[in-house]
Amino acid sequence: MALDDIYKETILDHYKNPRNKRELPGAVVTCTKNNPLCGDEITVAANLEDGKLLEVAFEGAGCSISQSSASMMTESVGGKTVGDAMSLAADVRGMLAGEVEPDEDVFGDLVALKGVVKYPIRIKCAVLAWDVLQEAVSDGGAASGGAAH
Amino acid sequence: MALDDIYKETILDHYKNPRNKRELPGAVVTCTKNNPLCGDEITVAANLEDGKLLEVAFEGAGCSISQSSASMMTESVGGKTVGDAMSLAADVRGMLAGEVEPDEDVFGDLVALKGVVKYPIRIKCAVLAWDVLQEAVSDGGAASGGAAH
Amino acid sequence: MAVTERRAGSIDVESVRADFPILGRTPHGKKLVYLDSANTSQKPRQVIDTVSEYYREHNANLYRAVYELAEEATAMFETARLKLAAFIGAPDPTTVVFNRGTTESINLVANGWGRRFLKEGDEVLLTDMEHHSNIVPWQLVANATGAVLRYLPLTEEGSLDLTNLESLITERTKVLAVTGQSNVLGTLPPLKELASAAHAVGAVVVVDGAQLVPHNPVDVVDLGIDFLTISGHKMLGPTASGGLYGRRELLDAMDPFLGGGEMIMEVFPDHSTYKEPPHKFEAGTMNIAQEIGLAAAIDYLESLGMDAVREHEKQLTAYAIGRLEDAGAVVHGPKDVEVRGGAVSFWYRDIHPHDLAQVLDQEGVCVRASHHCAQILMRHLGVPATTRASFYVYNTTEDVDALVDALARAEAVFA
Amino acid sequence: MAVTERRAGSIDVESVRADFPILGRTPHGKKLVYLDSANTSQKPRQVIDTVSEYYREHNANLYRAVYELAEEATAMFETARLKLAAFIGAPDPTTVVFNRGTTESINLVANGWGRRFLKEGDEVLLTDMEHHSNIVPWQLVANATGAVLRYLPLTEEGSLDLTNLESLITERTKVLAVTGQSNVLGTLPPLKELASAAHAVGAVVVVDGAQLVPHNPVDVVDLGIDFLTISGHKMLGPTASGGLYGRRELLDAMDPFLGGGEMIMEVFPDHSTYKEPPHKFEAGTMNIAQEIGLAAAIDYLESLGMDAVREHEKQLTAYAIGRLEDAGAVVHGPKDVEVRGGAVSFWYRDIHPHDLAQVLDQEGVCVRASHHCAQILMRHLGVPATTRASFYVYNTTEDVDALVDALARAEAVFA
Ligand SMILES: Cc1ncc(COP(=O)(O)O)c(C=O)c1O
Ligand SMILES: Cc1ncc(COP(=O)(O)O)c(C=O)c1O
Repeated sequence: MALDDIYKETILDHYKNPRNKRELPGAVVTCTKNNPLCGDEITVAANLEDGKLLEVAFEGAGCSISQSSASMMTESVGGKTVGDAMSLAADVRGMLAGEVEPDEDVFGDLVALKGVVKYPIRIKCAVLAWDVLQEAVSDGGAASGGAAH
Repeated sequence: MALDDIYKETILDHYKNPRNKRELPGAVVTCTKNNPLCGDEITVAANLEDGKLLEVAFEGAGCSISQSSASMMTESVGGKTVGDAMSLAADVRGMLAGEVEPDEDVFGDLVALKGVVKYPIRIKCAVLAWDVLQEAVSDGGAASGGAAH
Repeated sequence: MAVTERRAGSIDVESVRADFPILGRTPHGKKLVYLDSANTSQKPRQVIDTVSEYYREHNANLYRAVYELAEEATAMFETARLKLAAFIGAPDPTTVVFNRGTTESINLVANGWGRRFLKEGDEVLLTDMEHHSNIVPWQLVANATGAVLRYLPLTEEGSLDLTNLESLITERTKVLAVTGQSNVLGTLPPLKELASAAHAVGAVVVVDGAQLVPHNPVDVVDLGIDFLTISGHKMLGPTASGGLYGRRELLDAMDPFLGGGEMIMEVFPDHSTYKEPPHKFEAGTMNIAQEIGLAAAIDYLESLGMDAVREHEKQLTAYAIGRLEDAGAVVHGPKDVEVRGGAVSFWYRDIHPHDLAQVLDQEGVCVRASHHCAQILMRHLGVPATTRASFYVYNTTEDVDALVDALARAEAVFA
Repeated sequence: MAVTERRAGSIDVESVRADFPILGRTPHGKKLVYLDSANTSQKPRQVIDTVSEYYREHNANLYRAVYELAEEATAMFETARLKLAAFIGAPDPTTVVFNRGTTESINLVANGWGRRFLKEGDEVLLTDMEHHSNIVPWQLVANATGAVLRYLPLTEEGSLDLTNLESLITERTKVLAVTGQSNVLGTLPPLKELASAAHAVGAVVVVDGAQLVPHNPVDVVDLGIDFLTISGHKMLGPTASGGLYGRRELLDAMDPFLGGGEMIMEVFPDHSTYKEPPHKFEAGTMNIAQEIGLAAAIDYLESLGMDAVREHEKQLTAYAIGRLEDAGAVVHGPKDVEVRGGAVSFWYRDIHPHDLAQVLDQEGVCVRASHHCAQILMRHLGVPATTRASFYVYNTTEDVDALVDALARAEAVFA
């Protein structure tokens, strides 16, 4: 296991230069979750139109894995239908569980997270942003808190 | 440790032919105790006159150590003052704790119990009769039960 | 005995014996004849070495540390959970909670489930042959909740007397807590039948598996029980290993028992939130090396096959009952080895069990003379204690012969 | 570093290191630098071999069996109790109860003493730096009894803020439960002073000794405390070893906690009578091999001398704080090594502790990045987690140097 299994350039880039990290005032859906065991916290906000995620932004604090995963997520689901976003979320989870071999075309930067599979306790960090997104769209943004399990 | 460390002839003799094992109807003092951890049970009954133990008898059931100790006890304290009997009881305890070297003249058959010192879990069996005697005379026979600790 | 007879069941006992270093001991200059496995089993070198190797190579605390040793320790510990779950037929490993064994497990259920759900007048049904560890925790919780304990009686022979079962299992019955195999009589209660009778009135079924799990193939789903306790030290594992199986819905619904580090999600000054099972019930630093050792014990038992283990003990038990009765001993409990396991209690010619055991010890024969933590059963049997010989994978018919020879010696002393 | 500097205190660290087989591991091809002893300590071969030897030569269940193995096991177990009692200055060995460690011990006190004696409105005083194991059991018992938890605050620096002690320790205070040494900040609270303040209002003083006992000479009589918890796995002993010291009058007065075999005198269908302490609190088959292993750990520590252990850690801690601060790390907790032990938490250049620990792991450096089971303290510090290096008898200033070198590597990755 070499360090760049997990800290790939892509990840460090998203961590140091997060995309879409901003407030989204008046967003249609928004949700915050934290992982109390790690201290990671992520808020996802998005606008929805015709079942499509228009703008997707995040805020939060935490380790490079949780924050870069959030950054990559905002890029990859922006413009997708909720259905497509959810199916990508499922694939990302599958990749992190070592069960799905990522399709580079679909995953893009997200492929960089694949190395996390070797570090079981970091998987939750990588998944957090996706949990928040899922909860945000599933309840239409009503929820705005709660600890991820 | 050879078997006759503990099962000396004297002990087996008292076990097979217990002395003073009988009811003592109308006894002045009487007390029963059991050791629930072993299932040994002993009743001691005695008559007292002028501070002397006149007749001392026992009944009970249990292992050879508890029953022979009771038999030897009835022989050795019969005729003694309560004070002398209690001091002998203390010495027997001392011998069983490995702290008192028994004086053969005073101890008589009781010396045979010395080997029990090497078998820690049997010490309680050897002590039971003495506990009962002590309680019988100390409360004048009012107590008639209770588990030995 | 002839060598062929030594190879009871399909276990190659000689090669098993070679795995147990302690069998080389010679107490009082005699060959060690260890007949006290119902009390605690001996350990094969595979288990001893696994524990040592864990400390020498992998030792670290579990879960959230991000370094290699901790990842190894965590993986080994969680693999042990998978193994124990598979061993008892639990499809979901999150239904297996690790702890020190049966006593801790029953206290966990009595407190976590009992204090939460038992109310005044509710009944907990035990049996007259329970071990104190399956009585006292229920007494304590009954005391705290106002629930009442009742006891299923025994037949003359020492089986459960189910003739009046309907009058004892009623709408008031909330828990049936029963041993899977008696540690005194060997009796194997009809668990499936009992579980369905209890479920019919909505009661929860707790099985004391201290003796069941080490000696029989077990499948919690097939048995249809709700909780099963496991004592690792009785099944070739280290002391302080073991656990509790519980149906997931019940584990979810009940309260945690021990509070502390690692069982929480978030701690606030006045309250906390808890992790999901099994972690909800695993507070503080766990018995890491011990559960990893237990996994090695399970590997060992599975390499023999639990059917073969049971068969081996059946043969030994039948042989022992026969020889003991021929020698004039009165054997307690059922005689049919189809309905009993290999804990054989007996009474020999009015020699007190303590005296008997002491003489046997001089011959290298280790048996237990005691109330076996079953005073209620002793009162039923009308004895202060019994002498018990109990068997496991390393025992042979020669061991039984040594026992019977030693009995003769005892008779010579006490006759 | 020069060799002379490595021999901090009067401990011959090189010969100590030779006793710890795990130090030969080379994670990621690097020398193992184990800086997580506050989490769990490594074990010397003397302890590992004692456990193996127990299983190979003496294994048997305790107390009432009358054969030689059982007598040996019982004698070894009770000798371990004498050793642990002497190690913490307890004159009476019956005041030492064996169990799995601090978490089990605090649950024992919270349930056995707390549920018996706490009433609605009574107060349990904790501190803002307690480990979850010294919080959650009190929450559970507060919930059951109506007692209320209060918390002693901390100073900016991370010591207890005793300025308003009188307003917090009042007639309502029935328990003061405080750590002997913080596992995050290293802080050594003034236990004697706290104990006498608590005793002045009639409160019982419970000291979480998880970190105190492994790293400092301890004398319960001199400290004047009522209960002290001991985690064997943090003091070179096996996992699942440890215990609880309690003043005998309190152990006598409180309720038993776990019910089961071996803690009873007599069991009747509806109630039982209990043995005297410590057996009253030791239900079921105990952690026999583990406590015997702990005795070997105590022998090891005593051969070094606890004063020397403390001195060694003081020197390492001072060295580490200096080097970490020079490297730009912010060290939490008191800086004066006279009032703190060797758990050093720090924050390094805004690199998240998980990222930091992961990079350090690649260099063979094992630290812990976590809330350290002290979320209330994390909120006080205003951080989600800290990175913690902690020391023990086998650590050297070279280990500290390796840590600081690895920090530079992390900076290179994340800068
Ligand atoms: C201060 C403190 N208290 C309690 C505990 C819990 O101890 P254990 O895990 O041994 O039960 C720890 C160790 O994690 C600790 O450092
Ligand atoms: C039937 C039965 N139940 C419970 C126990 C207690 O198990 P443990 O001592 O492992 O907690 C035993 C063992 O002594 C037993 O035989």
